[in-house]
Amino acid sequence: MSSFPLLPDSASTISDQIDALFFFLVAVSVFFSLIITIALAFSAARYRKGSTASRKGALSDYLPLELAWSIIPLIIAMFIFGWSAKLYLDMHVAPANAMEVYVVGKQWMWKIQHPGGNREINELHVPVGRPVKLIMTSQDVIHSFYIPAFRVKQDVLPGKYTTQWFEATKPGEYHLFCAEYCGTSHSGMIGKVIAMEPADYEKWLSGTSSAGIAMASSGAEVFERFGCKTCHRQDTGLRGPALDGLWGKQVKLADGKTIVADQEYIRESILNPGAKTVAGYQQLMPTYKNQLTNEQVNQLIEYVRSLSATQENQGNNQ
Amino acid sequence: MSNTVHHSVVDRENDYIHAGYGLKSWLLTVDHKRIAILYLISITIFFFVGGFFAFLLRLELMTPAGDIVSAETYNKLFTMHGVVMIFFFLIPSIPAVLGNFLVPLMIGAKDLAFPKLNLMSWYVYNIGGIFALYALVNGGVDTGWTFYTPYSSTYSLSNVVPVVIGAFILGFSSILTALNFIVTIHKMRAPGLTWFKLPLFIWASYATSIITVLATPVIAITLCLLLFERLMGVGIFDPALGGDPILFQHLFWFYSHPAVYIMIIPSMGVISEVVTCFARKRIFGYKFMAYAIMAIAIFGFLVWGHHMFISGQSVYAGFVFSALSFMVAIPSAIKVFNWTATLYKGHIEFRTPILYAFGFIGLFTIGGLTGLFLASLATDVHLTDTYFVVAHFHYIMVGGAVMGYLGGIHFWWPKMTGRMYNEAWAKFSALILFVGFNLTFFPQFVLGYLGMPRRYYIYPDEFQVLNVLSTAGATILGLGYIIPMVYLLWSLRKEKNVGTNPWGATGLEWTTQSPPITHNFEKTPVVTGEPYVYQEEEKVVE
Amino acid sequence: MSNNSDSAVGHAHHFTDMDQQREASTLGMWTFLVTEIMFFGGLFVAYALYRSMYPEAFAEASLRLNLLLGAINTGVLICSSLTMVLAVRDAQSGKVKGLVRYLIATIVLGSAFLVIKAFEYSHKIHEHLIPGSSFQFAGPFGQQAEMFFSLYFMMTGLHAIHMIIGIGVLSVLLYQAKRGRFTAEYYSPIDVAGLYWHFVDVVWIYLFPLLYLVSRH
Amino acid sequence: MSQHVIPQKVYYLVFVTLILLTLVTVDVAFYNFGFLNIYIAMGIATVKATIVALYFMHLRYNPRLTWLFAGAGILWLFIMFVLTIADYITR
Ligand code: HEA
Ligand code: HEA
Ligand code: HEC
Ligand code: CUA
Ligand SMILES: [Cu+2]
Repeated sequence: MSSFPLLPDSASTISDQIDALFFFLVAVSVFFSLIITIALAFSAARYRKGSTASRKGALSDYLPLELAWSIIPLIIAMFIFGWSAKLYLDMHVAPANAMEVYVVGKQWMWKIQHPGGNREINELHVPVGRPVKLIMTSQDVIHSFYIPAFRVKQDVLPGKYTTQWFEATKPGEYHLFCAEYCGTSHSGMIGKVIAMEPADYEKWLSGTSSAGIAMASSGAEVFERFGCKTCHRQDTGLRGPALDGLWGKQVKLADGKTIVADQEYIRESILNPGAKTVAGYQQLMPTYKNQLTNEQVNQLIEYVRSLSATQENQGNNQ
Repeated sequence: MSNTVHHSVVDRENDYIHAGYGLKSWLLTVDHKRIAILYLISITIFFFVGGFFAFLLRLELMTPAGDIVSAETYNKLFTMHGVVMIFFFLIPSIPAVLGNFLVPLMIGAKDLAFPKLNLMSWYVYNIGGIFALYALVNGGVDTGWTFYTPYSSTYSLSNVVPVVIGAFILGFSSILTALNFIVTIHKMRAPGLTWFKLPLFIWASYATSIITVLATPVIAITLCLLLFERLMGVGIFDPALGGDPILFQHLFWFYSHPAVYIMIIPSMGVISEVVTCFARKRIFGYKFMAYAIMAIAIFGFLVWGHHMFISGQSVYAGFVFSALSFMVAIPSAIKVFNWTATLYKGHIEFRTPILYAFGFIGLFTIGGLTGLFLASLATDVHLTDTYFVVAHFHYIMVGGAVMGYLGGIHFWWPKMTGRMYNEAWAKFSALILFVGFNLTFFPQFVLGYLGMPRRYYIYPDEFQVLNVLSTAGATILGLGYIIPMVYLLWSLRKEKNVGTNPWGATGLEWTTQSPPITHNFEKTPVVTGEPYVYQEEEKVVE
Repeated sequence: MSNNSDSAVGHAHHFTDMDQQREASTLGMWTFLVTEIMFFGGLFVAYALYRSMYPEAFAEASLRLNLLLGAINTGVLICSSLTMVLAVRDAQSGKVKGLVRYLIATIVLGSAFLVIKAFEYSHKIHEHLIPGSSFQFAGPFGQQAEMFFSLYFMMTGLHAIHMIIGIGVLSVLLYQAKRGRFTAEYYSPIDVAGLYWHFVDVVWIYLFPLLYLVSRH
Repeated sequence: MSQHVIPQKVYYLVFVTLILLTLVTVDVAFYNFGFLNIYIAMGIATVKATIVALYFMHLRYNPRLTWLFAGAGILWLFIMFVLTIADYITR
């Protein structure tokens, strides 16, 4: 019972904006609650049975009044809606320069991997002043990655990626909670977010034991080990499409649709190759669903992406 | 029918309670009033079961560490608390007890359209209850009342199946009652009783029934799919098997959001009756009130996605659901303002029921306004799945719906039993409830804003002070619920001491004796006037 | 219009006359059918979603259904709807004999539907197309095809349960009809059972193309 | 409510239409109209369902209230459908 705060930390670029809306809502609520309370108290006192106050002009119907108290709240409500929708959209679209961090939730821990390869469990180190985008998936049930001080929260789903982003503004240690009920130790699925000055963050990156192998290189290893190269590399004969330059491109599918090659698509291609077939190819690729862990899939994705980073203008992939 | 006893020599009274003796005459009754009493008993039992779980929850949350129960037990406690309170208590509460008792009386009918179906619904309710209780003694269930997949379908090791079957069966009981009300209100109104002469409680019951009929089947099929997946191991909702967990959430909330209006609209009906009676004044804006009820019922179906703003639902769907959620607040606003306006320039008499009505209006307003924080997309991201949500819905469901239910029980108790309870005690307990309630749940708003997630068994130290306050409040609140049990039951020992119309209220139910005879009315009433014609001064009909 | 409230059967005590009673039961049944629409509706939503997610798999899996049997069953069901409506018609005009005959025909046709359905199910068991651990589906879409069959069994199974209930209800009515319970004044139970029966037919009218005809081209 | 006894002929006509439409829907399924396939199939099914409701279920001879109830069922199904699917296609 050391401290007794009434306001949460506010430590991200969005948190103050959310608080502004929150306090606006508090003001609206206090305003309406007070009106109602005062009106009730007034009537209760003045018009109690037997009091001599005049009841002349008591109404049981008055259209202008009805309309007034339908329309005024509606206007206020729509104003709040507009404001909150704008903020919500901002919270959804991560800036292009965001640093990406992979998160895998499982009963009952958070596994985190930075692109540089650093892994952590139940801790997330981030630099302040730089947008960070979390690319999240779950190994089992639905979890939710919640950092109250940043006012961000997003469900983490099995079989699919969800993302969220934030930019920390104040160095410090903040709570990390799992906010979606996920079983016995749901309340133990907690951790810390440590926001650091960029320099400290760099130091931390190089200082941790797990540092070293970038995700992309681990991915290359996985690519090798699971035999992906037998179909996806020039020198072994291309039974599948070449993956160089794939990242971010429009892929033409057999059913005529096109789709952008992003995390979600590549993940699906690996785990559920039957779902979408690339135009001009046979559905040959086996599923790796029960062979690869989520972390390995994430590494493969970073690897595939790295293939495009080096060969920026390799043309499109058929 | 067999109520020919009333002119026998024995000192028997001619009301529905004395229409037959012995357990069998109750268990096989098709009289809507007796079925209401049967429901009252079942529901009260479940309320105390659910309240007992709540009490244990609060006890555990007094300290940040887990000390009284284990984590598994805690999870089972809040799940069973939510399931029992929502499905077995609040949803049937007013419709099945007060609605059953009052709908035929208020419209001047002899019974509901399908009396046997009505009895059946009580049995179905209890069969559902038995499944739930079986799950309980067999070790409980730990999925949360929302049964989110894939946790409930694949991962949970607890008694999901019996509880889901119980909830499924229970759904039919709600549907049967609702169907009965709809047909009764359409087809069996007394001559002259046109739609806009109906008491607002009837409008509320009608709207509630419409929601029930349209929404409940969806939860039924959703639970079927869940069972199918869990028992057969096939993928409907589990992504590991090709399913989509968000579909479950859509189907679940398609029912469960309208269901929150199933819980609150009947209370709104009760409050409308109570407010106008004790203000001795016609309800303000009768037609607006009736339309508002229907609007809530209909638009309530369009907002379910506001429970899924962070679930991975599309941003655009979020926009639509958020905007519609704000719109559905408007008819609620109309109701709050109109009750307030009804009291203005009335002759307010401070009897017990109106104290509950005051409590309802205030607490529902706070609960509803905090609903706006959640309907607003950006703030919901922070507040969802925290204690802010817990506080929001307890304000509406306990502060609103349960207060309304208790207000209704106090209002119609003399009609149902022919006895008046001790009003000094009744007023005292209303006060206790109000104080205890706010102490329990107001701190939870702050906790939620600070970021304490719900369904947490252990929590960081800095949240303790507020949790202790909440637990203290819950103790007072629990006490506040026990007092009415005592004085209401006590009142039954007294002589019949009320006349036909102890409150001087309008409405057909107050024109027949208390307690009413089996056929409700000696002679089918004919209605000519408007509802709620309260004279300037009260006219007590004895 | 009948308003002979003292007819052989008479209206129940809480209604004012036969008309009120009949209108109440018809409205009650329609209300019930609304709940049925929403009940099956949940399944249809799931079906629509997964079909749009996995179009190829659904096309492939649908080919494993026996179109001929499905089509025959559709015909059988439509015939049973015809005999049902004729039963109601004879009830309206107080022709007890015709009523009995048509009720029997409806029950027989309904049972024929179930027998054919049972054949189809047993074929699926042989072909390991029952979802669950024994499910086998050659080809690239195993898991998604399993989804199709899950929905297939849920939808047709639920429909079959409705048929069984319907046959049960009709059998009781048949028994009562034989004992002369129904007259030109009092036949709402037949009328109402007819509504239910036709509704079950309507559900099948949608199930048939959705399940059997996904992609025959 | 009118307890109108409808001529048998009407029922037989409806029956024949239903059978014919069943044959049509099967036949049509063997041609490929691309994305229209499902709309055609559902369109025919809806025509069939409508005539069953109108004639076999006597909806045509029922009061407006019954229409309202039947309509509400379909409208609500539509709401559930559209708002749910809308989420998926706008992801
Ligand atoms: C009886 C029950 C009940 C009722 C009536 C309501 C009513 C409302 N609810 Fe609530 N709600 C629940 C029970 C209820 N709720 C439950 C149980 C949950 C949690 C479920 C779970 O996850 O376990 C929940 C969760 C919940 C959420 C999801 C939170 C989350 O999990 O992230 C949202 C989001 O929009 C919400 C919004 C609303 C709104 C806008 C109303 C509106 O109808 C309120 C309208 C009323 C008013 C607005 C007050 C009166 C108006 C005025 C005094 C005028 C001023 C008005 C304006 C300026 C507009 N509720
Ligand atoms: C109608 C609905 C309803 C009602 C009436 C209540 C009533 C109460 N609820 Fe309820 N609550 C829910 C519906 C309801 N709740 C739902 C749906 C959830 C979500 C579940 C989930 O997350 O899945 C929830 C969750 C919930 C939580 C959050 C748990 C968590 O997320 O970890 C808490 C915590 O304080 C709580 C507390 C209370 C309290 C103190 C009461 C009090 O009002 C109860 C007071 C009553 C009594 C105390 C009973 C009377 C006294 C006795 C029987 C004597 C007891 C005996 C002894 C004291 C020895 N509830
Ligand atoms: C047996 C051959 C084979 C193996 C082994 C194989 N693939 Fe493939 N892969 C294919 C074929 C063929 C396609 C194109 C058809 C399709 O989309 O399914 C493909 C498509 C892909 C695509 C989509 C490419 C695009 O252009 O859109 C990705 C990404 C991919 N594979 C990654 C992998 C990875 C990672 C592995 C190893 C873990 C792997 N593949 C192993 C044959 C193979
Ligand atoms: Cu993970 Cu809760
Ligand atoms: Cu809601």
